Amino acid sequence: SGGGGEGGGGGDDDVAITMLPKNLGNPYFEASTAGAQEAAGELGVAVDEVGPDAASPDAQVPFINTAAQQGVSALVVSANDPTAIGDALEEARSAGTKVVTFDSDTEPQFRDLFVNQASAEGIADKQLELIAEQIGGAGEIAILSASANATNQNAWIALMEEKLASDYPDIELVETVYGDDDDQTSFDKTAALLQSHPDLKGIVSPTTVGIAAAARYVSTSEYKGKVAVTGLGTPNQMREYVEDGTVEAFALWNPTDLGYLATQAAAALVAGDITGAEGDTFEAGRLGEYTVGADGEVLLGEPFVYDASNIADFDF
Amino acid sequence: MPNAAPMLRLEGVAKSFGPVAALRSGTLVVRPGSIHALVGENGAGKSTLVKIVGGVHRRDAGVVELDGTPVDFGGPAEAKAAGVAVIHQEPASFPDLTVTENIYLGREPLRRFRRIDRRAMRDGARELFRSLGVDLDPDRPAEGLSIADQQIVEIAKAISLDARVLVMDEPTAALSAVEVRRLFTVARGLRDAGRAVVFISHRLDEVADLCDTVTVMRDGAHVSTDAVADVTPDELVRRMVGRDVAELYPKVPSTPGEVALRVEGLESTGTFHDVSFEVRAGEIVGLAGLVGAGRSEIARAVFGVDRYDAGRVVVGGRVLTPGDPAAAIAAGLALVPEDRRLQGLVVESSVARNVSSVALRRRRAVLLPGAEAELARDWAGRLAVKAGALDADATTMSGGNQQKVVLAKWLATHPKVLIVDEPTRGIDVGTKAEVHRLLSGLAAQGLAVLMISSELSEVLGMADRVLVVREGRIVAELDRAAATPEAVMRAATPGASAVAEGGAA
Amino acid sequence: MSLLRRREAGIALALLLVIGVTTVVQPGFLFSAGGWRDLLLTPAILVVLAVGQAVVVITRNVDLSVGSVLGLTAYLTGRLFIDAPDLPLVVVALAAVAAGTLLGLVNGAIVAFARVPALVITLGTLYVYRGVTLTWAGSDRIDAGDMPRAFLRLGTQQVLGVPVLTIVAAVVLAAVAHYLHTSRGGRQLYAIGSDPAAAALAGLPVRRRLLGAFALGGALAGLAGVMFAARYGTVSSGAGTGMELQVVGAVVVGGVAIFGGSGTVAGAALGAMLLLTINRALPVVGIPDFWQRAVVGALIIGAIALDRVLATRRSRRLAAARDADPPGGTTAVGPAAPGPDHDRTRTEEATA
Amino acid sequence: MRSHARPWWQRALLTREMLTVAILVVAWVVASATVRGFDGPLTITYLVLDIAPVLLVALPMTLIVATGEIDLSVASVVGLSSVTFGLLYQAGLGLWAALAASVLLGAVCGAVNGALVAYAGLPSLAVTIGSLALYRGLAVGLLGTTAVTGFPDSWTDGATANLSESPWPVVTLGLLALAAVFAVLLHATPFGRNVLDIGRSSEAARFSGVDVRRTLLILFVLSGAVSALAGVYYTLRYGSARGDNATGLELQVVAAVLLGGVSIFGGRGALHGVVAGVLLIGVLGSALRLEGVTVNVINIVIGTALVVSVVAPRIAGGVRVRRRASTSPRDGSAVAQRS
Ligand SMILES: Nc1ncnc2c1ncn2[C@@H]1O[C@H](COP(=O)(O)OP(=O)(O)OP(=O)(O)O)[C@@H](O)[C@H]1O
Ligand SMILES: Nc1ncnc2c1ncn2[C@@H]1O[C@H](COP(=O)(O)OP(=O)(O)OP(=O)(O)O)[C@@H](O)[C@H]1O
Ligand SMILES: [Mg+2]
Ligand SMILES: [Mg+2]
Repeated sequence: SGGGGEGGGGGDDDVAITMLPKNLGNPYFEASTAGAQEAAGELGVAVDEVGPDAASPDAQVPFINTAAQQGVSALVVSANDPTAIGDALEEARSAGTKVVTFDSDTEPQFRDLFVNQASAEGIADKQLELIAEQIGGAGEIAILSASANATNQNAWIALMEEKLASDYPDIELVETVYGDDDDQTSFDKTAALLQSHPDLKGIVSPTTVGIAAAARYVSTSEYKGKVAVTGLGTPNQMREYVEDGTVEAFALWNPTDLGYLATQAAAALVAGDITGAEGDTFEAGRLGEYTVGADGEVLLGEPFVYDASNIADFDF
Repeated sequence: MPNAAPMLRLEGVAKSFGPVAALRSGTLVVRPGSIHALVGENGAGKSTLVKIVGGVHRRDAGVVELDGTPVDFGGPAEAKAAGVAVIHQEPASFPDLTVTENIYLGREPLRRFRRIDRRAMRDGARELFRSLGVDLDPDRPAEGLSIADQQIVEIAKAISLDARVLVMDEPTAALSAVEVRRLFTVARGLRDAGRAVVFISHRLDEVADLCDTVTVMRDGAHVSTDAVADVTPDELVRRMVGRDVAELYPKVPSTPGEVALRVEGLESTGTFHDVSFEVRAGEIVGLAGLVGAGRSEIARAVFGVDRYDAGRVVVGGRVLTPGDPAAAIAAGLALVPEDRRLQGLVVESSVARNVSSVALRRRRAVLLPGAEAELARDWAGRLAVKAGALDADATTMSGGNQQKVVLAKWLATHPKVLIVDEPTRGIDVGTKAEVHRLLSGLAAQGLAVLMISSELSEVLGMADRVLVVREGRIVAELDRAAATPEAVMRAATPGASAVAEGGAA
Repeated sequence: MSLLRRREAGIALALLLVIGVTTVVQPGFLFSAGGWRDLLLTPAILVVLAVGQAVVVITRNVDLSVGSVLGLTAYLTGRLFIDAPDLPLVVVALAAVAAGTLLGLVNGAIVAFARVPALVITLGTLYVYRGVTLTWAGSDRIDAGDMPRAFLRLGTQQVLGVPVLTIVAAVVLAAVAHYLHTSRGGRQLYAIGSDPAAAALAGLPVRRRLLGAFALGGALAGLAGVMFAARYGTVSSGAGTGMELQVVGAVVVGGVAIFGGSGTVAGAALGAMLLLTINRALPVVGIPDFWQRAVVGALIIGAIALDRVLATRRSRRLAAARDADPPGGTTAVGPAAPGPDHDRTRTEEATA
Repeated sequence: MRSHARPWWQRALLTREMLTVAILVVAWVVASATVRGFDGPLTITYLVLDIAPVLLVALPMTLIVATGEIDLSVASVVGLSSVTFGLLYQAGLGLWAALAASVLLGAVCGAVNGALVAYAGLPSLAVTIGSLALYRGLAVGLLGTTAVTGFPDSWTDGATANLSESPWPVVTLGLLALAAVFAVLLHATPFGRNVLDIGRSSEAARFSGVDVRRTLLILFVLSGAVSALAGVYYTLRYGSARGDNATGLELQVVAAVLLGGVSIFGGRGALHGVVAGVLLIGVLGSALRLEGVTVNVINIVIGTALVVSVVAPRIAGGVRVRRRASTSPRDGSAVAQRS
């Protein structure tokens, strides 16, 4: 696609936005990019998706550099590392590019705006609620996360650990393992978890790849129905397991909306409607008006719970 | 029989490798029931001709006929299928396979469902070895076979093909006398069965002994073909070399100086024991013995490429650190090893780099362009090395020239002591004489030379003193006068019967 | 041979040891339906890959593109289920295997005909095949829902307590092992790996054999792709990334000489099982997640070192044998040796 | 006797290395002409910053491959040194102290590989696949989920700042210097000659008094040390020390080295070719990204380039192929040994 080239052509008259997810081949980001395209259509701006095949910061940097070279109007990025891509982002900004992070943030000074899918607390609480009710409020649980350095996952896990200590005395978090957002690794880690903790009651996986792999393993093992699996997942990936009863319920915001909102925000920045300062407000198409919160955060909303009753209504 | 229709006929066959014209016009007519000798200097093109017959190379021009029908083999397999068996100059066995598998590879006897019939295969191998009169374990891997044994396996393989035409490229180079005789018996058997046999060797005595017809090649072209009875060996040599060979052993008597190399009680379990000797400046000391006696191992240990368990080596008063060739070289020691293609040269490197590889690299911290060529031109000149250019790969040279490059490489280091192991193995008479003249010349200039050779006549012809090695021990020291063939062989061979048999031979 | 067998016995022993120790720590590792199943099931895919890789390595080559081939064929499998829902499972599987064979043939053809090192070529095709998958799949991925239940069930189904995939792997192993040991072609693969130049000189159909080896490797990678889809139920464009090193590691641990000519597919299979079983055992015995790779690495090195020790012993034994009762070459030398020397002297005097 | 079979210009230009150089030049020209934004100053800056680690590691790798060996553990050493550097910084060490310590550790990692390959005589491909896992395991083990960040700008500037107003990053100087050192080492010193000889016939080298084992050990130590240096650069450039830094770099490096015309069998190779190979990969990547081409196509292009760069000369010099093939079996095998 020569889209980038066109973008490079005139960052001034027609607005070009580059969408840079953690990595390609991830349905979650496929959905968010779809949202971005939707917004782009409405706003009449060009959106290009680029990205590495592996979710590592050093692989992300060249794409940021390229965006800077092309002088695109805005860069919408989900950070693989809070600091590692910082310099690259700063350079892009000094070249006049607006930077919006979504889904996974960098340190605030590196971007203009962070479009947050849901407050970290909200996400942590929701997942604990789900697992608690699924295992009857007591027993051993484990966490299957993404990569060991994933900013948002680590933030949520930290919060969950606090909450567990304070509000769920009977639930014990026995281990946290990392599936690197890779199907196979996550799958094998799940097997290992169940192997090494025979009394495990539930698995929380705050990442769409992880929860699907965990559900897949449990659904085909004798743990099905005995070990609860929940966390953050996309309906299409989880439908199978919700229908066969492996998974009772899981949470997620709508990634399409997230991409949509991020793009709207980026456009607003480019248009100069907002600067990213606290209190700025902007009109985000079908999602209505949003207000920029403390250190440049825009909050999409609370996570949404999917279960057998409603999963049929979604397709992403 | 000699006037029967030819079984194998080559006419004006040519083959070039890039710039090198290996074979200009090879002509060879071999009749059934005949053993046909093919002789020529190193680089005359013998092996190339053989490789064309064997389907290894494709000819550029000329005709090859088998039983009167023209053939053009696309590969060794086709040649085999057509009934041509070739024993190549370099034995090529598969170290990881057993001796038996090596012999029958690709032609294994099969049972039902095309499964290999291992028993039949093993029995076949046993039978072959019996006919060759050697006892090799058919089930042992080829790994670690001595050169001689590898050659035996090659021969067994060729015979098992039961081919109409059998070509042997210097099969006897590494064989012991007994094996040579058994091989000859087999060859005669094939001849009497009406097969055609081609035999390549630098040993004219063997040619006289075995063959009925002899073809001489020079510079890639056919020179002459006669009945062996009709030509004298020296006539053959004259045709091979194209000129009269100077005195083969131009030994200039020299007056030994002080001790240059002293070896004291060298010991290496399983290979050699309590080896002690001296070599003085200006003298040539011969190390005689049967193949496999351990002479090369002694040489390698002295030079430091092999470690030894006890004893010490002293060069020019300096005791050498064991297993450290660099130290040996620094002390003024040089070794021209047994296998020039594998040990003597980096054949993929240019003549210039090979010649300068030791001398220059020890002296310079930085190598400026041209420095190597300079040194190489000097020495290549002195030794009359024939090569296209100084930056030509050593691969493209014939055996003799490669050996000269090895010598140049070591002489360039101005050694005090020079050890040469089989300096003329597989080298033609002409080059041989040059090498000998060179060695005695160097000795006359005060170089201490230790010469290992399996050619008794060479040792006797060149050495001031002869040390005889038997089963890894020095069993005799004979000065030039006392060193008669009988005396040396008596010392070299276990069992007194040796001499009697030897005389009979 | 006997020594090679001992080599495999060594790995098998190590495997049993690992299982034993882990089971003591955590009985469920072996004595639970799931434990038993995973013990057999987890290595199945890597075993199939290792068998294919072993055949290639035995010919003194290597195929680094297997991970990418697996990814491509796994995705193809899923795609077929989506785009041609009424194709029978067998056809889909065969299609994937065929695709794998084709990709293997491409490697083989370049290596055999252009006479270029396999390491370079397959490193190149590693990138190319992966790129093709990424282009084709984009962000799209195959979810469990997209594949027929019957197919997914194969991923975990058991017959008499043995998982289907394990049976598949076992059959593959047996077939290839039998071919290598008892057929002419099989022995020629060893010969080619043992000394390629000599193989050419001996007139072996080197090119055909190499093509065959790479094709087989590709076919098995394709089969592994199908197994991958069935087992993991989700296929993204990144499936099988980085697997090549794991496979080569398994083969090496299994005692297949990286320089070709020796080793058995059984060894390679055992190597694969050992690696993955250790992987699963480490967390059970309480090695924290992060340190596990380090242990695996140390294990690989250890295995190679062991190989070396055994190999050295072997050649020492052979050398000893040669000296003890020197065979053909060196035996009968004694009595008659003077013969030719006399003759030779005569000739050369004549020449003078 | 003539010292050369061909005139100097043929020897200089008709080489495998020059093929890569030529492709690089063409790629650069075409890109500048057709790709929007490629001729901008940023291109150079980013190009240098991106290829720096690959180039660094490629330098010693060239010599190792030239001996017929290979070191696949380099990327893991980069990761491990990045982690060590980070931890030492946390521990309060100064820049140079931390750097020295990391490089030293890298040298030790290399020494372990070297000892196993040279003195235990194990195949380097297998050994370094093992140590690849081992060193990476240590790296992630040491840091776990955390990443060390917040290095002072005075440190990071060294890795990212430009030379005054020029588009050239400071590191360019270091890269040039190091490249020059390795070029001299390989092409103009006895050590370099010995390295090539070992690649062609280590047996013959040994008989010429070359200490093959020591040479190999030195090379692996160099490889480890330079990889560690790359690790430090990596850490400072991204301002973040992580266990998974530079994962997969080893294949990029090997690809670049082979693209640069070094024979995987050993015995042949030149540094200018390798530098060109590294640059070529960098230029292709940056040009294609500017064109909005996604990573998958970039992979395809680089992979194809690698294959073609090896196959093309073979087909061109078919004569040479046949000649090499027909040299004596013993040598043939000696060469093929290292395939
Ligand atoms: N593969 C090759 N490439 C280039 N030149 C070659 C090749 N093989 C042989 N030659 C050259 O062809 C000529 C003939 O070589 P050939 O081996 O046939 O000689 P020969 O008669 O067998 O010598 P020798 O008695 O030493 O075996 C030599 O000059 C050699 O350098
Ligand atoms: N190819 C080989 N590989 C390993 N060992 C060998 C080989 N050939 C011979 N040997 C062993 O090495 C010892 C000495 O053999 P070698 O041939 O070096 O003796 P030699 O006196 O040098 O004979 P020559 O120099 O005439 O070949 C013997 O024990 C022999 O069995
Ligand atoms: Mg010859
Ligand atoms: Mg010898």
